[in-house]
Amino acid sequence: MTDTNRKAVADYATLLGDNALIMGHRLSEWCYLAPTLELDVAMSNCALDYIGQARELFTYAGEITGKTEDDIAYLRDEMDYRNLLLTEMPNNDWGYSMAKLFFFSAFAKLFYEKLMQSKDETLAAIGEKSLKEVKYHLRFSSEWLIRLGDGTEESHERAQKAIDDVWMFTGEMFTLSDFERDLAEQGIAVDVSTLKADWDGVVNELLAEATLKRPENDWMQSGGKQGHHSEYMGHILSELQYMQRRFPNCQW
Amino acid sequence: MTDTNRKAVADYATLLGDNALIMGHRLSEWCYLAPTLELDVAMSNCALDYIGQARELFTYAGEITGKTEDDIAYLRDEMDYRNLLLTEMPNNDWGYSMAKLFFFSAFAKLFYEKLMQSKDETLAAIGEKSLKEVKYHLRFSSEWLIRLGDGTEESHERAQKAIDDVWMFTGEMFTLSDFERDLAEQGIAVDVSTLKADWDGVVNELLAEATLKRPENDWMQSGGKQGHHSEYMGHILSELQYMQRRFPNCQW
Amino acid sequence: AQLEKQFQEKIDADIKVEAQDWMPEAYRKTLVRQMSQHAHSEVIGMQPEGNWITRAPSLRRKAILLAKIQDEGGHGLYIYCAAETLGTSRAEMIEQLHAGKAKYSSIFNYPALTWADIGTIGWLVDGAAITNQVSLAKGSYGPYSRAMIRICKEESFHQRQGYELLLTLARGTDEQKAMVQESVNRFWWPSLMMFGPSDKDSAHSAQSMKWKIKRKSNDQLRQEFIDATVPQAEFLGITLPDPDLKWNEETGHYDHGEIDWEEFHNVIHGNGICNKQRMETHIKSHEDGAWVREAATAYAEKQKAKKEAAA
Amino acid sequence: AQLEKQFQEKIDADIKVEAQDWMPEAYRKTLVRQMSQHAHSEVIGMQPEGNWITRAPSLRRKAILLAKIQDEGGHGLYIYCAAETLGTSRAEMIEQLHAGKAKYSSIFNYPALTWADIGTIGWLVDGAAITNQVSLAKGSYGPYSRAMIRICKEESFHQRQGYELLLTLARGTDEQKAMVQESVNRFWWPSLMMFGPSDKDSAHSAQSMKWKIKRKSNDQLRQEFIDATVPQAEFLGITLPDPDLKWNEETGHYDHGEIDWEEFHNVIHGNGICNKQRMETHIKSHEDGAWVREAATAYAEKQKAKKEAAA
Repeated sequence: MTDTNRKAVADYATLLGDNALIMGHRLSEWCYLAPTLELDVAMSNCALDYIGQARELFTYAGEITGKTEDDIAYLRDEMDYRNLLLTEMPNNDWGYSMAKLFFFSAFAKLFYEKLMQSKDETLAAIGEKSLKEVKYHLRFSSEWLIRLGDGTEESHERAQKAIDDVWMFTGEMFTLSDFERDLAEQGIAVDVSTLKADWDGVVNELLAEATLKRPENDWMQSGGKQGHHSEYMGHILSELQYMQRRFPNCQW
Repeated sequence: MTDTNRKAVADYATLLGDNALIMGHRLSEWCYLAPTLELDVAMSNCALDYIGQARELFTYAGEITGKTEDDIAYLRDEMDYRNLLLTEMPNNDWGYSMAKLFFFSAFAKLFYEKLMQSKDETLAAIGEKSLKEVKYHLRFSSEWLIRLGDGTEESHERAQKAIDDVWMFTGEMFTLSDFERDLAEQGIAVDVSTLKADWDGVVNELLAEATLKRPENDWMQSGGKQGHHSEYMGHILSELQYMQRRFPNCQW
Repeated sequence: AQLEKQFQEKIDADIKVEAQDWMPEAYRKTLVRQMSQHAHSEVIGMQPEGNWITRAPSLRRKAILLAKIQDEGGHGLYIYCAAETLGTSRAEMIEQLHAGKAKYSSIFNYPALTWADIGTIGWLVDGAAITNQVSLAKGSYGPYSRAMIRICKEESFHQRQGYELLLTLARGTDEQKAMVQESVNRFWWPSLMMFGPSDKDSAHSAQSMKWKIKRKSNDQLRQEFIDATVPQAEFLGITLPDPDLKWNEETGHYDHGEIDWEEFHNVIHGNGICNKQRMETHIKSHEDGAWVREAATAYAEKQKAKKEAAA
Repeated sequence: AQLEKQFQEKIDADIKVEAQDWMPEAYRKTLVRQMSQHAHSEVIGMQPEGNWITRAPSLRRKAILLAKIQDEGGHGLYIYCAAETLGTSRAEMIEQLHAGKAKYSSIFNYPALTWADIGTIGWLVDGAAITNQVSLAKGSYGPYSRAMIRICKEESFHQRQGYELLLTLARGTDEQKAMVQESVNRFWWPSLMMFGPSDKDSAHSAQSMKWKIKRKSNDQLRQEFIDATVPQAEFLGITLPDPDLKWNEETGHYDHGEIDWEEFHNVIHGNGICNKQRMETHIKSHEDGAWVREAATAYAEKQKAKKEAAA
């Protein structure tokens, strides 16, 4: 593989790792604040899965670029993080968090199924391992959206509002940067645009079962993949990076 | 003046500046979130007063120690900040913020009246200028506590809860570190323990007018003046210091 | 019709309309819409800048930023008051904002992502606002026109401060310089959109011009802004993100590239990245403050009753 | 009286009491109090450590910390379940906690202020907890005893992780070393207080010992903890903040200084710096989650009704 290509693979692993890192960050904020103790535990579980995925992906990227997983996780500037806007949205209420997790994990399941077939063996292995995890997230969040949608009047309203509010951040999942397209053509990256139809199917089915309406506004936000984030991202990073910025070059 | 003494004066100015800095930080968080637009403006005003006081105090400390106001404000570790625990408490609701501001500014008024008489001319001048500001804060927060205490049933309850919750952080205002005592004996620092009786008078009078009860639990927290803060402090600092930690040695 | 004729004559003679004067309903309505939109913009505009108060990199800049946001709140108050002279209360205007019936300037639906954005917002966003407001200060409605005169002074001050912030960064480290360029890249086109649609697509403009509510067309104002800003950008040492931007000897103006009106309409119609965030923040703080406003009213009424009982 | 005698004989013969067995009301009450307090402690103990999740300095440490907090939640669940076998529901226990009728370990009213605290909590706080729990694992009530056996294993793992975190810091920069010492200075005495009042001031202990709910006295357990911990502190290269702490050849134990029982009682009685914060956080998240729990119940009932209708 050429050096340029290796660099592109590192960028790709970093991009995927950023999604996992920020998903994990937000999920971890629930760890003692969820509606029941069982859900505290479940949310920590999901958070741990994503943090684990981030570690593997950053480690792989670092092997190519000569960095550590923590260099990559902690020592970049906001615009160098390429996570989807969806991942950085705040937790708000349980409904919002479940909507986020559902939309993302429905995507992630389809994504990792394809990544398993990557010509890059490391990415394929990470895909295989991660698939099991996101399948659980998908089931967990699906069940919750059904409970909320088909629970009480209040929960139905909140779930619908959550779906409506999160919706505009889902389109970005199916967009490709140029370097991703190149890698996809080589069978290394996943062409995420091809996952949209299947994702729509999963979403439509779940929303129907949950007695929730698919939002009509199809205008989609983007920017995260180009490093243009929401105002939430800077606050995430000021906490995430604080120790590494204050105490550079230490062992922890 | 001896060098040791100069150093103590710098420490003293820093300690006073820390209170102003963190008061200003919390007040500034209201700047577009207050109950009316008039109050947004008023809170920014109070915040600006405290940030101004912090700047003067840090500048003075920095003249002695060879640092800039920003070195002092931004580049210390949590335990080197000596602000009162009271100042770092979150805003919670309007009642809580008014209780904080009332207790603090009732103290600050008495304090600056004495600081004006300091043998240290710079401190005396800062005291004189700041006195005008905190008198306004005292009037503003007093009027609000009266309105809330003697307003609706809900506002009365909330105001009483605020008073009760903030109360345990008020005792620390009247405690002296050893170096403060030394400076007080030289007529430089204020012996804050002598302010307690007058402060009690102001508080009792206001609470009576506001139809609020003085809390009975007289157990008081301390720690801030020794650098032992609450868990809120670290989060304040991770935002406050972020830019300076990320981009050291820059002009802004 | 007689009244309307007299009204137009007064306008034509550049005599200011005052609150107690007769005016056509459409004139009143246009003004209320415009003034409430303007007041809402000042208020919502506090949010993106407010996002940086706790992270300002120096105490001096923190104080400047906070004072600026405070001024914006003051402007909002001032314009709400002026709008109330036309018979619509602030509470009604806020209600319309929350119901999505009243607008605010779309520019505030863009996020403030870096510290340089604080400078860019001062320089470009306030700069565009001033260009507009200088023109509004010559408008026919007295209270609004007078509000604008006062506000313009403060805004010019803010704009200079924003430019000065950017200059400091531009003379700083490479990272700081890059921060400026990146920020301007994001804010340039949205700033141009602040003047509204191109004249050929602009509804209501003719009537507003006739009533001297508007004194210059959108495109005229936009051109003024561009002509004033390009040299400032050059002095900063940055590139404006428009390859078609160049001096036209013939017209004596800068030509510019085509504006992406699809983006403009999308952001106006709620599809900006921050629309929901801005509105929910405003609604939440308004709702959270309800008990405080109620307490103040209840207390004032008690005091009034006491006074009356004593009298 | 006959039943009580048989019960005591069973206890004396080291036969475990099971949920369905007869037991004296006071035994049941003591156990419910102790177990619910233990469960609450696991749950409230998630907060101080949770304060550092978003700021953990490496991904590895973040994962370890999160997994640890997750385990604590799991322990809470496990002990609530064991306590429910005695006829008190988790909802009731939580209600008592919120009403201030049930306690949790006072140690969690101390703040976690530095990253080193995460290590110290693992090493000292979990260490003290384990010393206690090893003894509780030999207790007479079967479900609690079995829960303790399982929990002890995980806690030992946490303690080792905490110690390893501190070791890493102790081998790091001067700043990191100082962080460890400062943290231990704050946590040493509160850790000793975790074993409860001195034997001479400890109410109920005699009966609990007789029932084998408690197997060792507070002072015995405290001494075990100190004896085990001092060498670990030496290995870390830190000083424990007790000038009277020294090896006593005669007794074969470490002597230690006087504990500040006034502080202990103050913190227990609500005067710790974090008491209100911890309780309000728990109450708020519980209240915020009410609609979710209601939705789950409503959905489950609907499903049940559907099934029954179909049957």
